[in-house]
Amino acid sequence: MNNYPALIVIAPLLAALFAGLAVWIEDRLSYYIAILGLAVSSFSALKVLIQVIESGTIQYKMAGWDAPVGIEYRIDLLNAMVLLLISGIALFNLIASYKNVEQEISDRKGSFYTIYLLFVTGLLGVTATGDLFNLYVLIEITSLTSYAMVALSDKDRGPLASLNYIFIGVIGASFYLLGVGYLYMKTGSLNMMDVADIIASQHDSSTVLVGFILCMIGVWIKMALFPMHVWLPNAYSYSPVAFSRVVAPLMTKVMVYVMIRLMITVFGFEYIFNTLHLSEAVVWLATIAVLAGGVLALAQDNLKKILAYIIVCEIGYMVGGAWLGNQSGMTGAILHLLNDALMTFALFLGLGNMVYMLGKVKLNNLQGLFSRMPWTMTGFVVAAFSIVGVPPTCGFFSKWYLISGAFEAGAYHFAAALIISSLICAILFFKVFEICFFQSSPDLQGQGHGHKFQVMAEAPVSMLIVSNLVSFSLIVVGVFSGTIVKTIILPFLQGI
Amino acid sequence: MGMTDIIPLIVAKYNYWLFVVLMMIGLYAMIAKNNLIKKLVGMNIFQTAIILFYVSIGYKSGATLPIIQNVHEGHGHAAIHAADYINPLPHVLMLTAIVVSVATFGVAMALAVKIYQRYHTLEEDELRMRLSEK
Amino acid sequence: MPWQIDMIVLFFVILCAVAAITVKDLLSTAILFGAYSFMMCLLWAVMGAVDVAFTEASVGAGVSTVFFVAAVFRTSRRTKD
Amino acid sequence: MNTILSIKPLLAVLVSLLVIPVLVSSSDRPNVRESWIFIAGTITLLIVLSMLPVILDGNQLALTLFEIAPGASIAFRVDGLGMLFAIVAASLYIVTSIYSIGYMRGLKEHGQTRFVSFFALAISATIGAAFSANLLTLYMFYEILSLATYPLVTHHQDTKSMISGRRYLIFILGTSIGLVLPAMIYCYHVTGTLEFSTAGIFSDQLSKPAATVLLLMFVFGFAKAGIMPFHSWLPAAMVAPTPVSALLHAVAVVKVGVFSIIRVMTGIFGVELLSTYNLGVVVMCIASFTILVGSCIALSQDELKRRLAYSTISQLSYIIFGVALLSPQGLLGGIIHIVMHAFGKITLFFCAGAIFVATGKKYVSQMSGLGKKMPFTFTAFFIGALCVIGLPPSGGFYSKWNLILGTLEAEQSIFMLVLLVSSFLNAFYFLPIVYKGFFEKSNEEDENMPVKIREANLCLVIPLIISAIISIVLFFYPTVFVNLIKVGLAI
Amino acid sequence: MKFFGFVVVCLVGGLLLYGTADFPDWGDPDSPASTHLSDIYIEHAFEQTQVPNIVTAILADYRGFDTMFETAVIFCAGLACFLLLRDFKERKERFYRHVPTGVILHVKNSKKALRVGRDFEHIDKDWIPSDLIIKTVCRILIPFIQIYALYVVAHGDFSPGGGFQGGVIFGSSLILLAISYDLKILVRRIKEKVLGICAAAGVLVYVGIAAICMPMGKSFLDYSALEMFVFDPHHVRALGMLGVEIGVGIAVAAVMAIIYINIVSEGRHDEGL
Repeated sequence: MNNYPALIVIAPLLAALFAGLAVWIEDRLSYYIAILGLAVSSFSALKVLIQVIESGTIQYKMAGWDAPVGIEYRIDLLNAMVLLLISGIALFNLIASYKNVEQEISDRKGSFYTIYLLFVTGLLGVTATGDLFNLYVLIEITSLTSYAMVALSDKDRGPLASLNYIFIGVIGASFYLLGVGYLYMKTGSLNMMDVADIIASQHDSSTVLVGFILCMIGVWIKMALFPMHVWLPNAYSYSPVAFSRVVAPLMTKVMVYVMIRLMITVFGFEYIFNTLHLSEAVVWLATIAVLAGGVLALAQDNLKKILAYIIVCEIGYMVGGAWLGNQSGMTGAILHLLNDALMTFALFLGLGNMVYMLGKVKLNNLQGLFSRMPWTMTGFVVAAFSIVGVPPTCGFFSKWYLISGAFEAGAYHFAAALIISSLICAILFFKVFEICFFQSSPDLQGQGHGHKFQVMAEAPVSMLIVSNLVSFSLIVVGVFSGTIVKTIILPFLQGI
Repeated sequence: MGMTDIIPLIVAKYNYWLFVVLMMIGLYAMIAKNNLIKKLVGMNIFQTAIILFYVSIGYKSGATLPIIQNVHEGHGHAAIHAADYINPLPHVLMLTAIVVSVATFGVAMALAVKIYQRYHTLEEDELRMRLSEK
Repeated sequence: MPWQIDMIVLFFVILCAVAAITVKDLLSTAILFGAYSFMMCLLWAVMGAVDVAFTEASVGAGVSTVFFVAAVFRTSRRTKD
Repeated sequence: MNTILSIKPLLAVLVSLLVIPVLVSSSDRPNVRESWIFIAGTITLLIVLSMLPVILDGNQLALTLFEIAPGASIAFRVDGLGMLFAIVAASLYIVTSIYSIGYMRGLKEHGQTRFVSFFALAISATIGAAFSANLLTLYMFYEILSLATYPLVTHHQDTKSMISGRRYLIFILGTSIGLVLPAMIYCYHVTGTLEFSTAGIFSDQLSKPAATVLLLMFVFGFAKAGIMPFHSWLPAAMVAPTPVSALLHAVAVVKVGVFSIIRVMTGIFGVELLSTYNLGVVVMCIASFTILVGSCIALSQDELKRRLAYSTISQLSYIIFGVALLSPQGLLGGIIHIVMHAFGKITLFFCAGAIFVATGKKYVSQMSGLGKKMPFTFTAFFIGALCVIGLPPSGGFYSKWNLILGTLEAEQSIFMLVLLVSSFLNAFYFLPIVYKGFFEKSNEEDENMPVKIREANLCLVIPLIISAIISIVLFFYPTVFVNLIKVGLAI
Repeated sequence: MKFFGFVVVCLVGGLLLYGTADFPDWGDPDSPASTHLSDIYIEHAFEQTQVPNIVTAILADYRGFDTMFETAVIFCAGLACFLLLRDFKERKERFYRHVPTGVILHVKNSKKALRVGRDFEHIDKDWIPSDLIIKTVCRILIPFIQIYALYVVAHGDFSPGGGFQGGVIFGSSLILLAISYDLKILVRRIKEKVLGICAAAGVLVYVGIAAICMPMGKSFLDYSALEMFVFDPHHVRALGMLGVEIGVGIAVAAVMAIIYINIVSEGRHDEGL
């Protein structure tokens, strides 16, 4: 019996529980348990990905019951890739976070790791599952853990941000649940494949239509698509940095995955693009999201907030790409899901190092950063260029697919928005870089060679290694994006 | 459509309509109310409305509780007819949903207490004022 | 099942819901909220969802209300709306 | 014509890339660091030269690294044009690195390691752009070059350089992302390929208006070429240390822009398509405008480096002008002007830098009488000026001669006028400097100069002498480059 | 905001109502929801799992995977309340009552709690519970409530109820103790550590039982793998379900108490309702 699919999700869950027990013995123990759990999970995810590439979709029956009756894990190329992405990012972040956690949440480390693992479990479960309701439960796990994390920061207005996050999050999840209810009403089933089979003959039903719209709105709220984004910037910038580093790259991306999954597996292209005529409207919405995210980011003066709004902008990319209704667009959306997770992760890793050394990351705290933290900035710059879309970093290549998808679909406004947002991101990051490069901070200066120079005050090595490794991976993923498309995304899209 | 047609229509659908009404009340409270705790109440009403919806889906006229009756010790129970029992699946789902909602509610209450500790108010406009003062 | 009973209970449910969000005293809201949950639980019992009703009775009408009262105890009863 | 699989182009790109970690690690031993630069430059040049015979035989070297999408890959291909550009870049890299050692040490600049590292990165990108097999790869190196030169341009880290840097980025990144990227993706969308080929990649998918818009997007999008109105970053970028201005703004950066436009015109559109739609004239008008206006503005500049910058702007358009003639002579003249102008202009920049290091003077009006104190420098300046004006016995004459022949061949004799007028203007803004240097008396000489002015140190003088000599040699032996162009364009 | 809320609510309501147009009638026995999966469960649940309460059978077996995460959600909520509110600093302001006379002492800014002799007791600042009737009634009631909770857990297979409901009832009995006496009694009887461990351990019981099935050669949560551990292999699924229900019960009871204690004492675990 091949238990790897279950192990991907169960390992972090078990680790969370043991870590929860270990809190009462020794906080440090829970850290090692967490590392172990995520390592097992990543390993299983890798195994599963290899298996899926070699021999096709894996179905794993929970409790041994066949699909529509019981819950099944259905792992195809798309979620195998996303699973590996999630578990890998979670693992690396945990390695990099030890010091951050010591600094920020020293008195409740154990509980932090428990919550962290539960969050990752939720994300992995959302990605692996083939059951609509199971998806809801796991979304709630991720949400609940993030509510707790956002509220954790004592000094700021975290609790209020968290409570607002709860309100919006609950509305989102409830909409999704309602949508599932509407579908259940017409199908009597909750398994994605089964539902897809049944609604194939009910394309004209208004109930299915409303179910679809509700599911989409729910997912959009959860992923912070533009008009529904208000919770995200506060929520992400108030949570402890060790957590925002994992929630920012993953949470929204997993929701994008859910959207793509619903579109592809449950409703089908036929229904979405030929029966409904919503795609043009949604692409417009995405266009607005891209532009609005960028413009709002320009108005911020805190690096954390800037990055949060960039996420809002990137969400527009993926939603738009997925709704263009052609293969290039969908390829771009999926590739961008992968790339954006990595880019955002790299950016937030850099941010974490800065927070660790500087405490605050308001823009005028960043003076002289290139001399103070050259290694951190190296990683950060590469990630920023990737967001801007400079080849050969990966951000360029997904943008490539997205724009050519937009041309193919005749959605020139979307292509224009993508390009404008690239420019906005460039302005944004160079605004930051100028402060880091041209201004020198009043403290931490030394004298020598007749010039004043900044004393180097770099983050701990464990954090630097991870952040530079991830940034380097952006280039690697970038140049191999052709391979990724050829072995994972295209076979997946052709298989449906 | 005469009177005679309307009554069966109402009987057939009123439960769903009222769930919509209930949901609208909850959603309205969540968006428009000023007090955070009131918003939480709205949230709970919203969630229970959804549960009501699911339970309504599961209802089957002429059927009884989804607990198999006439179970004798040992063997030879009577054949089970699906039409005799109410659809159990939505109940299961809603048990989970209730649990989720109470969990969220607990966390939200904890947050409300924490917010009150810091700002000594739970009114949104006053909170906004406090924040802008800083 | 007689739908008339169902309808009467539903009416009370909605009444409680509206009352709970309009009353200007949070402790009253708590109690009305408990009543709402209990009515809801009745409704579900009528529809044959005994497990759900049982849970709602213990959670909604019970523990949630207690949490509510506890939170009001630690915050304030006053509300503007 | 054979295409040979070879790893050499990759190596040529990688050498100066891989030397960066070495440079960083030896940052506290300047001598070691600088010898590494020299070694890397020599190896790069040797690798480039080792490919020369094969190319001259009419073959091509190719290497595909990564396939991004069908028809779009990251790949190298060495043909005549690329070879020509790579030789210029690699040989001037060595000269400039010697020069920059002298310059940076002479002025005791800070952050020298950062400077040389990004310099190496810029060279790597330039070579990469020269060897690109398709538009995607070219675009990639173009962008890397833009970003790598930003810290060089803003090397002084003061407010002035910040503002110039901002302008530099807005123009360079703004146009490349805003114009080239969509145009490139549109090409890919229409044709499914981006490989350069002499016949062009479009068969008949493009209507004339579409082709015009697309071509203009490319011509303006590669703003490094300094076509007006996207030129103003170039004078602004003159705040950089002189070696940067010299190498980057005479050779690497601006020439990459021009080279990209040439590639697009000859490799993507193809000469045939352009002449069918008569698009050459459009580009020629734009180029002529830039030539004349650039020269006029140069006349009015007092700061030597800015005058050189505007001169560069107008000279770059010569190249584009030549290519836009679409006739064999015009192409030849235009492209070989890359070489001639590179050597001429770098000589001028070197001289400007040497004068600044030795005397601290930046303005033309201050230079009276310096020629007697710094004879080598001013002689070199004179040769460089001849080369840029296009007078014998310097390489510049060869390219201008061919350009004029090209206008006749293309039956565009009106445009010949542009060339002639511009040459006069060139002479007007360069020769007075030489005259001042040698024949005017310095008015402040006796009382205000406590330190005696003499030639700058050897590290500065030797490179400028070398480049001046090469400018003259090219007048007599342009054959290699001519052959490369003929091989590259099959004319 | 009110207007905006009204518009949004109307839009959503309209959308939902539009969707209901195509609904099958309420209670229609032939609707898809009541025929497709429902029939499979009703007809086969008992024979496959030996549990007459179909809801329990689905909850703990067919869709036991959901329930496992549901328990994790509860655990998470408990942990979240602990993380958010728990405050290890002690209150500086305290009240003591002299038992014989009823005089109340108000101590400000005390670093440590006074050592209380036989005559004094530490009382709450905001809440002074001293109603004899309530105390007595609750004292009698609480054990029965707890036994009932155990019954609900154990009888989940046959009648409405199960681990979750039983756990909530047990948790409420603890809360009742705190309300009728005072919080200090509850905190003293059941230590925070015990509650914390119970919450994690309860979920762990569930996940553990489920996970053991994997090395036994079946898939996750497949109780039939546990045959060798139970006396009655015929009822192995029912017993497995009982096991996980017990786990759920423990976790839920502990979490309810944790949430209550933390909210009511603002995380200080000393005084409260």
